[in-house]
Amino acid sequence: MGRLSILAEGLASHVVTEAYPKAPAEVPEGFRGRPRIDGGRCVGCGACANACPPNAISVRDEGGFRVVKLFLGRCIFCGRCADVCPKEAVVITREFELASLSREDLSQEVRLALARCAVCGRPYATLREVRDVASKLPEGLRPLAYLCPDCREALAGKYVVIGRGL
Amino acid sequence: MSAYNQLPTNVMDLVFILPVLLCIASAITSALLKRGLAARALISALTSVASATMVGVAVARLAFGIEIRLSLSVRPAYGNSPIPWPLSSVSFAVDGLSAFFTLMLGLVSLAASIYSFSYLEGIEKEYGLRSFGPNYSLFIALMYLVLTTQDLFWFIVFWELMTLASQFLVSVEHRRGAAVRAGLKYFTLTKVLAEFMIAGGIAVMILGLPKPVTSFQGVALSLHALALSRPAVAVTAVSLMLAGLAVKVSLIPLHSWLPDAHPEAPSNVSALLSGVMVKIGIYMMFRLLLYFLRPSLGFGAAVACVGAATLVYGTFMALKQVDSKRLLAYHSVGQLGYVALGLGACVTLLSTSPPHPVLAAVAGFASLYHALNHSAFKSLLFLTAGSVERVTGLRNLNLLGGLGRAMPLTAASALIGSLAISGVPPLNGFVSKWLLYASTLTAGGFLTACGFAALFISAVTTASFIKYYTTLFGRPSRVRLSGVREVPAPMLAGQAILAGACVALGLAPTLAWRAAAPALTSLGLPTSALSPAPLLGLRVPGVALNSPLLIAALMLPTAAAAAALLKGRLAGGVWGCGATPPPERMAPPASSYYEFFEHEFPWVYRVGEALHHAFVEAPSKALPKLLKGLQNRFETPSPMAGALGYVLAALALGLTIAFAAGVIRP
Amino acid sequence: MSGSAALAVAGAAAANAAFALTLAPLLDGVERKVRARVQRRVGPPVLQTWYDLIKLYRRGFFGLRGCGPFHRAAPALAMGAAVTASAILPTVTGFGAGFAGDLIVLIYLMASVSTITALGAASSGSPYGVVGGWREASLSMASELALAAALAAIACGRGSLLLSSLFPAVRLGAGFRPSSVVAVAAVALVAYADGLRLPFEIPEAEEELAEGVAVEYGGAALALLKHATLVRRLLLTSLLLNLAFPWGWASPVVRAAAFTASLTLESVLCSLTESVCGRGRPAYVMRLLKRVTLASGVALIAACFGF
Amino acid sequence: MQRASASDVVEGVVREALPGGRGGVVGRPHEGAVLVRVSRRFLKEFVKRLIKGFGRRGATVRYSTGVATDYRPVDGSFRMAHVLAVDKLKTYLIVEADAPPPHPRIPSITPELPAAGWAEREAADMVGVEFPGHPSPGRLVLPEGWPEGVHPLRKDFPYDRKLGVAEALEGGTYVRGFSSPSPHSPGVEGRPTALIPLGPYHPALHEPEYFEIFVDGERIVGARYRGFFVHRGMEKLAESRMTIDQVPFLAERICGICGYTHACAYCQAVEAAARIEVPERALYIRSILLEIERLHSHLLWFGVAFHLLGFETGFMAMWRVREAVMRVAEALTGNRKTYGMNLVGGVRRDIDVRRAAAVVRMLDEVERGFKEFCGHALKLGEVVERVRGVGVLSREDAVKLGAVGPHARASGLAIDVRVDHPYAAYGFVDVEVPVRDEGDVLARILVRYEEVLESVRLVREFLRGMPAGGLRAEVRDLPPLRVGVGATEAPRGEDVHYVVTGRGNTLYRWRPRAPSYMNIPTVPVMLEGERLANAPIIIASIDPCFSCTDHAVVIDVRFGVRRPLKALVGGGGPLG
Repeated sequence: MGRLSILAEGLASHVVTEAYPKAPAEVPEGFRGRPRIDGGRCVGCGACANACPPNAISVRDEGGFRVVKLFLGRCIFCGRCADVCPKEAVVITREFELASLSREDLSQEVRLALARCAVCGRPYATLREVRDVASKLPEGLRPLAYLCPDCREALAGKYVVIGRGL
Repeated sequence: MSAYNQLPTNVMDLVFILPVLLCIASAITSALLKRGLAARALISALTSVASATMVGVAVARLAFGIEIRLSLSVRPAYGNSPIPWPLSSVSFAVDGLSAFFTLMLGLVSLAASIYSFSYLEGIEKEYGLRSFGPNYSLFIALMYLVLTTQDLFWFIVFWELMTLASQFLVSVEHRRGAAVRAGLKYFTLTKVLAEFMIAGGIAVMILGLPKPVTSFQGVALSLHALALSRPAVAVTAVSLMLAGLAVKVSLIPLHSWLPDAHPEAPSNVSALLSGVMVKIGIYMMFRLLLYFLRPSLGFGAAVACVGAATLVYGTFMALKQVDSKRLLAYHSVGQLGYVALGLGACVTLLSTSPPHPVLAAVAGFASLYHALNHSAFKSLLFLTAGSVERVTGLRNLNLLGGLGRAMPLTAASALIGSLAISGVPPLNGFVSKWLLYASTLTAGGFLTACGFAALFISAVTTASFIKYYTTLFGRPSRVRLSGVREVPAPMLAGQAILAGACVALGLAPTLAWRAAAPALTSLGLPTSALSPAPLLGLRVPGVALNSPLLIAALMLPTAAAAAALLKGRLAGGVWGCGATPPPERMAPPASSYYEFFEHEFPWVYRVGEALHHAFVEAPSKALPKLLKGLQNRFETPSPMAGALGYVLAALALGLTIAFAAGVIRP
Repeated sequence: MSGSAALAVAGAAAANAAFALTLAPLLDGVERKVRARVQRRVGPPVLQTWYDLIKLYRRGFFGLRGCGPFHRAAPALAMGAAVTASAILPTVTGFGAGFAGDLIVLIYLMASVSTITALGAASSGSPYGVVGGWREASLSMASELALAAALAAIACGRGSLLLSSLFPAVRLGAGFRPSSVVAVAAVALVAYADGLRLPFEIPEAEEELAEGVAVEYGGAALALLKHATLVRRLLLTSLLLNLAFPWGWASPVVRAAAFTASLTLESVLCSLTESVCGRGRPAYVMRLLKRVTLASGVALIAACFGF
Repeated sequence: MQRASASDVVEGVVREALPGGRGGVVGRPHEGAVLVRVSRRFLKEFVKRLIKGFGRRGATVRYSTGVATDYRPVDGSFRMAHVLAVDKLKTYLIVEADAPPPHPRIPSITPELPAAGWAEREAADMVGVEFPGHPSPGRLVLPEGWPEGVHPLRKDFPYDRKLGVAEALEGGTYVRGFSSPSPHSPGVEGRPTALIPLGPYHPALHEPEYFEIFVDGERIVGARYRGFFVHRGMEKLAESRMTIDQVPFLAERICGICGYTHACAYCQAVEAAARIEVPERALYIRSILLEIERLHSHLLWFGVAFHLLGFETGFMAMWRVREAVMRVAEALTGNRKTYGMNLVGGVRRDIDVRRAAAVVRMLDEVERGFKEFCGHALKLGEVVERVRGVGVLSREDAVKLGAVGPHARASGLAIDVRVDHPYAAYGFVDVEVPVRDEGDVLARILVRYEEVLESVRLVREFLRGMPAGGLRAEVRDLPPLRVGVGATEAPRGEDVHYVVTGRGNTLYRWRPRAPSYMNIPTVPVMLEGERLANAPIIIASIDPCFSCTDHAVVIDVRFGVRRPLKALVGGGGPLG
């Protein structure tokens, strides 16, 4: 008889209700929770902003600074930002209890000083990114890194002899 | 009038005559005035006073034991009387039974007459009061006479005249084919079957004793003698009379006229028809089965079973109706089933061996009490239905609705009526049903089965009136109704009287008991059957107990206390699931209501349909074949119509009386 | 009767009413716990139903504008009827206001709870309310059929309708009638069905009719309806207990305890049954009721012939 | 290569169906698809001949989806693409017809293929192509009161344009329901009907949908459906400001339950359009996740079904079993729903040995729990009673209305994308497709019952057969204006995504068509003549996914698309 066995099984087996929120809830490793930007590693390249499907990450320059802003209100926790970040500055944590009364708690900002062009003095990229690029360039070409793209082109057009340096 | 007449001597006799005189006055004046406010006022006033007087007469008997006897006869000093006996003398007496039914009549006709004042406007405008006024007044007067005469012959005469008057009242709106057809059907059916009663009556009057007798006492003796000498004849005669009465009481299978006639009549008339006239049959059945005849198991069982069958059938048919007055009419059939069941049970319980006089008395009282209650709440319901029709011009419950706000007082009285007929304690319908159960359920045998049927059917009644009330006054109407407002004061007054009666009879059953006790004693039933319980309650010693007032005392304060919690705001309109369909489309039509139950219990209705076809459809189909030409005449709106009706009826009636008078020779 | 006696009885009646009013929601809480356990959940606290009711009672009236005054009054009237019935029927104390009425009165009072509810619901123009209303009425018609037969059988056997002489209906020894056993069994089933338990819970079918009869009620009105329904359910059970077993054997205290215990036990059993039932399709429900009616009908016939 | 030859047959039929062998261009956009462009004058005739032609070869033509596209910026015309599925020949046949502005008119093919009704009405709403000869024209998607002549999916309609309520209401009043009068009159004489609104907000519907039910008592004499209340404007969004690698995350949010299948269908469409070869391991992983999704979706549905039957214990039991699936999904994808796994060209995460083991454990648990409980539950009198012979959909109606998925299979239609148009790794295994002929709710329950067990088996098989290899193919710039059709067998049936690639790895046109889009039109047919009490379970029996169906709807009249966020959150409730 179906009913009796349902009854019996129900009463025989243990209760499955969880204690959460009284007790913390388990999430597996690899769980995609709140993304955090490591201000120490971020170079403000904006790759994450480009990849972010819901435009949760925005990048804008203001007053000599580049501001990378992550707003969790829009975040869909897909983790694309972490995928595309060249510096592994974005980490996907396992936090999921994000409910909050203040909007501020839902956003993170990273401010990075901008480098100014050695020639025209225009801010064109973050200092950290410039240094990073410079460190990768061969000795001879390094100064180029400190120029804004336009000046670089102009200069390059005049002087650069490939492989020789200035 | 000849000088030899023995004139009424004391004042009570005058009081007794007064209603008749008033009614005649109203008849004449209305016939003369034809139309106009004065005419209406006169009819209403005179009939009201007449009714009030009837109540007085009844109360005088029931409360103070003043029994009016009055006999008029033409007795010349020398030679033969110009008028042959039995036409030459008539005697009246208000004994217990008569008084009880007279009370009923007075109550209802009082309400109906007051109600008429405003209600008649419509009829007056369209048809004038020439036909309505006289018939209405005489109808009341004749019912009064039928109830109070102590002479079977005259009973028959008045009975026939009453039928005649009522028939014209049914088809008073002679421009409506339905009304005329209904009246015609009613007249033919009752007339044809009345002949049975007359035949039976005559047999009883002439065959029992060497000399024919017409007075009730004489008839009792004669019938007794007949039962001893020629039992077969006696049984046949009584059966014939029962059949003739059953058609008025509209017990199945003889009910087919009622669901047509009552809706078509003007509502104040419907109230009288349903409230009083049908019960006059019950009155005569009481006399016949308990007074003329020694209680016999056969007749008792027959009446009880027919009653049970009637209440089941009538109520189930009512459950399906979508015409407000037709629904009420079918409920009249059902409720009269209750009354008949009570009577039958009473007779049965007296004739079993050993007899149970106590239970019998309870059953008899239940029957009388329910008859009284029914005339209160059913007349009330008919009046409210009339008010609705008056305001909206509609009787179709599929379309009507939402009148609760515009007509709060009518709604309230309709609610009281509905709850009363559904037997919701502590209203009157409940108490009489309770008595019926008390006497039947505990009796054993087939009576218990009948009682079970009654108990079940009262749930069906409730369902039916949930539909009736909510479709009229609850859910929004399905058509646009314009100019809906509360009806004028006289109509409200009429309704209020009956609503008050419903409450009073419910809360104080001892009143009803007082009223019915003389009737029961006059029928030789023990009044020790019931003893008063605390607070006007009733107790059947060792069997049942009920004190409505106490229940009310428990119920209403609690409800009031609970209602105190219900202070607060009203949300908007009906929740349309977030969509916004028009409310009148969302309101379910009456036809939808018990489609569910119908779908689950189809057999109930298949049986019902079969019965309905056999006893309602078939006759009303056969009828036109019988009276084709006549009917065409009737349906053509012409002054001829009325006249023809009168001629026909007078003819039939004259024949009857002549025949009767001819047969009954000294 | 003398004043003191009257006072005593009045006290008893009051006690019974209070008992029914307080215990009914508690029992519902217990049932929710039981069902939750069968579903392997913790479930709400036992007092949850009471918490809900109190919250709602505080809210005052939420209801429709413009569908007659009766719609608004109905919950209160229903509650009135329920309380009155609970005063008449002996529950926690042996004697209720039995002097106010007999079995028929009791049945009618209980029936009028659902009648009034249906009237009020159908007065609101809400299609769900009306459908719920006519389902309520149809269901009570169907169960009335069974109940009427069973009670008729019992009453016929006892030759009385007085609670005092009907309780208990089943008497061993001389007064024993087999029909009464069947009848009481039928009453048990009707009590289950008329208590609107699954699979019979069709008037308020939440997933179909959005609470049906209660759809247009909110706040205190809703609370009153729910509370009255719970009281009615408790009364049906108590009626069954009174019919089935003798209770006069013990001291008032023991009796009260025993009665409460068996009420609780009964509702635990009911909720266990409910927890493994779905809501029947109306046809199915009606068929079950027809079977019950058949049983009680047999009992009735037997009783008519004196068995 | 059996598949290629099948498409050859299709091409053959198409060529001989072309009027006078001319008037059309035939091509192969990608494997398993044939494209033909005919002049709109010939369209009706052509479709007629197609049906005949395939009929001669014993194949039926099933209308899959219809896409109207505003090609004015490209070649100055509008284009309607009817995607017909020839399941027997494992091919999608895309029939295109052009219509010039300013008043694009294309003859309706609904008389030939009734299932095309909604697609054409939607095209009329969103792109403004008219379909003369449509039997039941009228708004499908846009709300009543939306101004005439404003067609949101036209390229000249900016995606972030806010259409204020005031402006929207110019065209009339905004009613949540029908503006047209109801077909069933109040019925003064005879047996009149009452209107019972089921939805938009009803406990039985866990999403805003509106069924107008006309009852006589409790007998349903007729029903009407009005949906598309869940306005999210996804197509516009994707075509306007997203790249192909972002869209999967939008696509999977079309539905809160079967999101992953949408992501897959989308990726398949793009991969097909761009001829991207996806590594085999990725295909296996996709298949595994698809089946896991089917598991949790069906279990959820069983729960809901029991809930609607008033059988709460069953509801709880099913969802308890489902919980195990959700846990595994979380372990596999990092998210309780199977979200965030797909990119064009492959998948983002591997299923390593440990996770595989977890999956196997889950499978055992689910199989046992599910079998055991349903074994008992489907014995319960009142439960079975309520679904047997209820809400019958005849095979004919199923074909006519183009029903798909378990719904169709319960009416005797043996169609299943996994078999008819193999995708992901389904080509490498053989799939058992349960079919029943009763066509009632019980049949739908039993079909899904079988499918749950089949999914368990399939996942086991995939785990066994999963080859080593890469997870994602390299994706370079896609060629523009390539057409691709991607289809998956979602838990509710065929899910079709139609894609036209744009410049710079964007989309020129993207139209997802959820399975419920084809199944919902069958509901009114099933409701007619039923008892009111059965309405909820009948509606639920197709497992309707309303948010899937409505996803495409344009800017919400009530709110307007203020935040892209609005477009991304949301998704299905328990019923979808």
